[in-house]
Amino acid sequence: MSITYLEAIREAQYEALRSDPNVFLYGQDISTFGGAFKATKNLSREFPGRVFDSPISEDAMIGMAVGAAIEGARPIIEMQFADFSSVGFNQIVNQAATLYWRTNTPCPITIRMPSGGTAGSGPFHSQSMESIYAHYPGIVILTPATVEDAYWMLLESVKLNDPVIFCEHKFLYYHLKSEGFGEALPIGKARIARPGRDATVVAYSAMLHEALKSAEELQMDGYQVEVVDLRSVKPMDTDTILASVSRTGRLLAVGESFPWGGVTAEIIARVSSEAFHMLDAPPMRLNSKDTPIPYHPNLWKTHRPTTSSITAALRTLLRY
Amino acid sequence: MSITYLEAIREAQYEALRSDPNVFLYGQDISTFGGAFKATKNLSREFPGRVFDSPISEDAMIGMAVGAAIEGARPIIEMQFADFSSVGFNQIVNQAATLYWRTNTPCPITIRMPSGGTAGSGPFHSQSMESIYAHYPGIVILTPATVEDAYWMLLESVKLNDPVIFCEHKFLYYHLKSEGFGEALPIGKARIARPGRDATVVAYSAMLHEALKSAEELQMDGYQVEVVDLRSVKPMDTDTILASVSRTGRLLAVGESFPWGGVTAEIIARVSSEAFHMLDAPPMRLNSKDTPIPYHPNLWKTHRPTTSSITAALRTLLRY
Amino acid sequence: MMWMKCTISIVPATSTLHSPDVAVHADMREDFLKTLRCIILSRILEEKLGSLYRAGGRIVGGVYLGRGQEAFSAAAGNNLRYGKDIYGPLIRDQAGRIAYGEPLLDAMRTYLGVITGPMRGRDGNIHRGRPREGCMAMISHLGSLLSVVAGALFARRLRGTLGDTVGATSIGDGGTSTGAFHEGLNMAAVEKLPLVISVANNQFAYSTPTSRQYACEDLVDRARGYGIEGYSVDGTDLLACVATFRTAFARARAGHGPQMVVGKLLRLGGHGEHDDASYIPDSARHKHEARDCIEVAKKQAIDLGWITEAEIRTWEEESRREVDAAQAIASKEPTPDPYRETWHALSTSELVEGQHG
Amino acid sequence: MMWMKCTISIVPATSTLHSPDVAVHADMREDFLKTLRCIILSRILEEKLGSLYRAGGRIVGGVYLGRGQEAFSAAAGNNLRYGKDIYGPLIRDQAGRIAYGEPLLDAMRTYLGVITGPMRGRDGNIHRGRPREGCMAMISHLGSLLSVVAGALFARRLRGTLGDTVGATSIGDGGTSTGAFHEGLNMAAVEKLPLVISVANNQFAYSTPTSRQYACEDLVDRARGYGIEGYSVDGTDLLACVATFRTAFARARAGHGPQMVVGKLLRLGGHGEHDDASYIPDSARHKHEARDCIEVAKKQAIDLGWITEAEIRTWEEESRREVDAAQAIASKEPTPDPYRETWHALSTSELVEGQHG
Ligand SMILES: Cc1ncc(C[n+]2csc(CCOP(=O)(O)OP(=O)(O)O)c2C)c(N)n1
Ligand SMILES: Cc1ncc(C[n+]2csc(CCOP(=O)(O)OP(=O)(O)O)c2C)c(N)n1
Ligand SMILES: [Mg+2]
Ligand SMILES: [Mg+2]
Repeated sequence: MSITYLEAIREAQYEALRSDPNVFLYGQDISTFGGAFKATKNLSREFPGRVFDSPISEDAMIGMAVGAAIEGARPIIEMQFADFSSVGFNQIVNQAATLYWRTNTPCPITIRMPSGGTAGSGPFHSQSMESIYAHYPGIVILTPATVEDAYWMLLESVKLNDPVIFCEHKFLYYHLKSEGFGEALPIGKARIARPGRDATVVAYSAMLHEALKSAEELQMDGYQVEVVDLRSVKPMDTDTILASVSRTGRLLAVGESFPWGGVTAEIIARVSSEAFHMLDAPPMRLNSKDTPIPYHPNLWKTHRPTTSSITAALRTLLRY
Repeated sequence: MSITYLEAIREAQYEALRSDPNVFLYGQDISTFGGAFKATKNLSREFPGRVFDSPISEDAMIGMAVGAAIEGARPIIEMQFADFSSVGFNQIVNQAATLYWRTNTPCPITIRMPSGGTAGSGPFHSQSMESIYAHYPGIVILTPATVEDAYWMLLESVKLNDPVIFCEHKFLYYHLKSEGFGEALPIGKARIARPGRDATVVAYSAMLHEALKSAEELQMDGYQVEVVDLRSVKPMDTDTILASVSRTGRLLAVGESFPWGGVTAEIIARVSSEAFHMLDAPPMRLNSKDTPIPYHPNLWKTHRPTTSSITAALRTLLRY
Repeated sequence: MMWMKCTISIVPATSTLHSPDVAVHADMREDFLKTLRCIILSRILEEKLGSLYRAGGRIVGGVYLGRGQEAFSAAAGNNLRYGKDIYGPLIRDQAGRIAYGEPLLDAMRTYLGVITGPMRGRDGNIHRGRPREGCMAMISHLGSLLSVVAGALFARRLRGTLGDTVGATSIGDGGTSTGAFHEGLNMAAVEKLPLVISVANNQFAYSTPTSRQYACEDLVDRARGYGIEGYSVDGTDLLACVATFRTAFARARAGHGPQMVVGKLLRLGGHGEHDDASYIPDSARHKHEARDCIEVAKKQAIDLGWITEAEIRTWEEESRREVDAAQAIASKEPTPDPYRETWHALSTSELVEGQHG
Repeated sequence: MMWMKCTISIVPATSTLHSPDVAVHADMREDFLKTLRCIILSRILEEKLGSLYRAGGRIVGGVYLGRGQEAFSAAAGNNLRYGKDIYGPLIRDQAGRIAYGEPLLDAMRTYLGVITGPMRGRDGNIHRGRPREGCMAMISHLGSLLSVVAGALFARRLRGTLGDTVGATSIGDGGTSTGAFHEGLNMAAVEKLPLVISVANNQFAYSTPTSRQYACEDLVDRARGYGIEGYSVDGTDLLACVATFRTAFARARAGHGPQMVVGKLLRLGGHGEHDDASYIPDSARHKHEARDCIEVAKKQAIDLGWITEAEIRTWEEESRREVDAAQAIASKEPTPDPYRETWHALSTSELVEGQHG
């Protein structure tokens, strides 16, 4: 029985609702309709009175989740698209993320954000916001790249006593399949997705798969590229990255969000500062281009990093 | 006649209103009251009908500025504190910042953001948001550190046909004085605030002054620390930074915003990638701590970088 | 000359009390027929877009149609002068756009993503606009366009170019729950701007029924709380819509501040063409609001003796030819070439950064 | 037994029509006197805070007082049970906090920034709270607390722990213009939560007069648009406030959904203690709303024969002693030590990152 990334997200919510009566779901169109992507399909039927259609009020959705969490509930909030969290931004970064530090009150909320680009989705249904949220203290940012992580990390998120931004990639929803959920890996730890000795690519979410394809391509040329799946953007598992770079001496960081600042800059800053002498070549990074995300697939394919742009960057890095 | 940083901001707005009838000011309490910090003092009297008190509606304030800009006006919007721009975030990053790219329509709006920490201001009246806005395509982020830049860069912002986030530092408002406005430097270019040959500190806004004091301190120990004033966070003047690092071989990036991602990570990523072999020591960075900004001065002083923490970091860097 | 009564309940706002019924005058004939022509064209264009979507291949991204909302949308757009007034159309305003004067090619080119269209493949479908000509290009975030339209009017008043121009924008029942909508509307009211806001209450926001969206009886009950004038109209009744918007626009132009027109109707289709709307219960499909406004309007026009069935058929044929012609042109035009794209998000090209890293 | 008429206009909401006048019953005596005691204590505490601020040295950051708003605030807080009901006080709710049962020491310790206070020097002044005991700790962003209070009530209903508990929160005239307030209130209405919202219309938002904040006649006109019950009350009249909130809380507890109580009053001071409020025109200072609610309340109580001047003086002396005692305790307590601070923004300490770079 093969399970998609999207089904894993549904199953994790099923399991969270089943195992803890304090869990509830709140989001636009998630009840009988099952959500814009069907990530909550049937859950309102299976758990009557625990899955709610929300008004189009992202600010209030997050605020209400914080209030509910204070009272001991563990809400899962679905943003219809990550892009719309921009109108719930204040409640995320200033209300949810500061609650524990200010008042010693844990804030166990999970905000599911369907993230990332797909062809034809345009500037406002394609965004990757992990770099924005990770800048703020007080939030955990998860970016699962596999069916297994989608399942286990979502379940873990709900159990965590802190706000979690769960960035699930829309491009992986239907494409990515697995035979089961495997084993849970700990949150906050990166994973060597493919071992190698010539260069390290650090990637996450959909970009992991582009990086893996790239590593595969380069293997034909005799290169062994190591691919690290970050899994969690904040905290970022610096130790695993440094260990990999210490073996390969070369680093390429790949992310889908905008190029200024963000995940890839943070990776490079950490490696350069903490493992400078392990680097045999200048570290490199690849991000989307510095414009809004284009609607037309012709443009979109060039806007984000792809297997071929990763391969090209790696060739430069390996030749250095 | 000595002029403060705050007065420079008032004067620039005066001059902008005087020289272009399309300029208007919109913000909370900025009309007869002259603004929470008095940055618009008397302007409503001097320019009747062009300085407006706004409802407490940051989202609508930015939206209305975009509409006005489309019609050829050049609004200056005052956020009462940078921190409150979090509720205007969507209009900034998705409406204003995408307008030109999407529709070929310039969006000349200037958003003034009283930024940064002062003692006793707490988590929601102390934030530095330049790292957040700079992540997005389509916006210019200015961070003046001097009275001269406060004046000229604000005037330039209003003339620019793109959205500008003007991060003015509250800590500098009254403290910083100058004898005049001097000469305008071009926007997008950094400045060598103090020449040196042993290490480069890249800083901006209030942190520039901490870095300068630090350089002064270290001079007594015989070190020549070069201090670069970034001036503009986006675009970031990589050339000037690289040229400095090529002379000194050592880099410390200092910023007041939160430590994950942001300006200092971007500086280090650029230098490591583009001038790897010029570095004689691992690049370093200093930011605030990874918690909300504390209310009590005891905590606040430790939370943000200061002359003493910069000096300590520089000693490590110089000894390397 | 025939007279007909249509039911328009114009709700009293802060200061002004409107008469609750408006009679249909002969001088509505011209507006009515012009609008009818637009909604026929709109429906035919949208049917084409829907079938192109289902056929696959040419349209990229989603298709969001205004079926059932044409009368309400066009009756508003009909009061706007292209190039003079300001329009901020939303998701289901194809008919309003046509009435306003947006060229059919703009729609077709944008759906096909060709570079000749106003969005040049950078953005798509309903997000199109030509802001400098007065047609705003919505972002997806619901509610956030209102303040932009308000700002354009504000700037005109400031610069002395307002004259008798007016602005108009739309929102759905779902969009009224956004903070952006509230802030924008309140600000427009405070500034007393000449703005007409159409609230298309089509009973659903995607799949969400109004019972999960608001708790008031009628969204027009909000007008008073903003201190603006409000109208409630049967959105399936073109005559009523034309009469109501005529009043609302006249009052906006005359300086009475924002006017909120709430139209009750039903979305006659899915949220987008990917959606079969199976969640809409049969009970809703049999209510008065489920009437097809185009059929209602045709009958009204024929009953009033303003047009014949044959004339309508001629319009339909003409519309089909117009749509086919637009499609024929647009489908031959080039899609964007990423290697010719400048990738400049700033108009000040000196400030555009190169690639770093 | 004396009867007195006070003017409470209770505005009709969607479904319920309240009688426009309420008579003062003897059974109000207890609530009235309890509230009067609270507002006297609140005023004395705030005077102390103001003088500490002006003296300089001990209080860090700003001081924001509720002078003139005590009656309105306390009449709400008096209906809340500490540790049972949920309270989301705002800027000018010192009196409400006292009536609710927040210890005086919490206020004093927070203003002095000592680590024994609920905020431990991490946040200050009016931002204090003990969320797990039901007292929310506001962030500065106006309007954003409403949905948090709503969420707490929502969770209780979901978990079956709601019982007869209720929630209450406040907003100013200025705060009503925020999108957050609109979204939160609308959501609370949709969820029909037992929530009382006090709108303290004190005529100014910092320096901004209401004419630049909203265009409706009375903010209570908004209630109908949310489908909730609304009340308009003279905020300087403690009797009226006690009577109105009593009804509102009773109806909230009885399942009638959110209740909005708009109080008309004037801020009798600056926005904060740094502000001389010179922008408030003399005309405003001479209006009915400029009455000092404490003086009004004292007179009401004496006129009703519920208390004597001597008893009031005793209360004042007791209050002064309470305040001095709190100050004496708090001012000896330690301020935060940065080297003992863990700097952990997450409760899950394994996920806290070290310093990098
Ligand atoms: C702020 C925001 N949240 C969510 C969405 C996703 N979304 C797009 S359309 C829609 C439903 C809109 O309903 P309504 O306003 O009633 O308009 P209708 O589609 O019925 O015309 C939603 C939830 C959005 N566009 N913006
Ligand atoms: C979203 C937001 N914008 C701006 C501010 C700054 N601010 C703090 S208090 C205040 C005025 C509040 O006025 P009102 O709501 O009427 O309350 P009052 O002070 O009169 O009690 C402003 C503008 C804020 N706190 N939040
Ligand atoms: Mg709808
Ligand atoms: Mg006020």
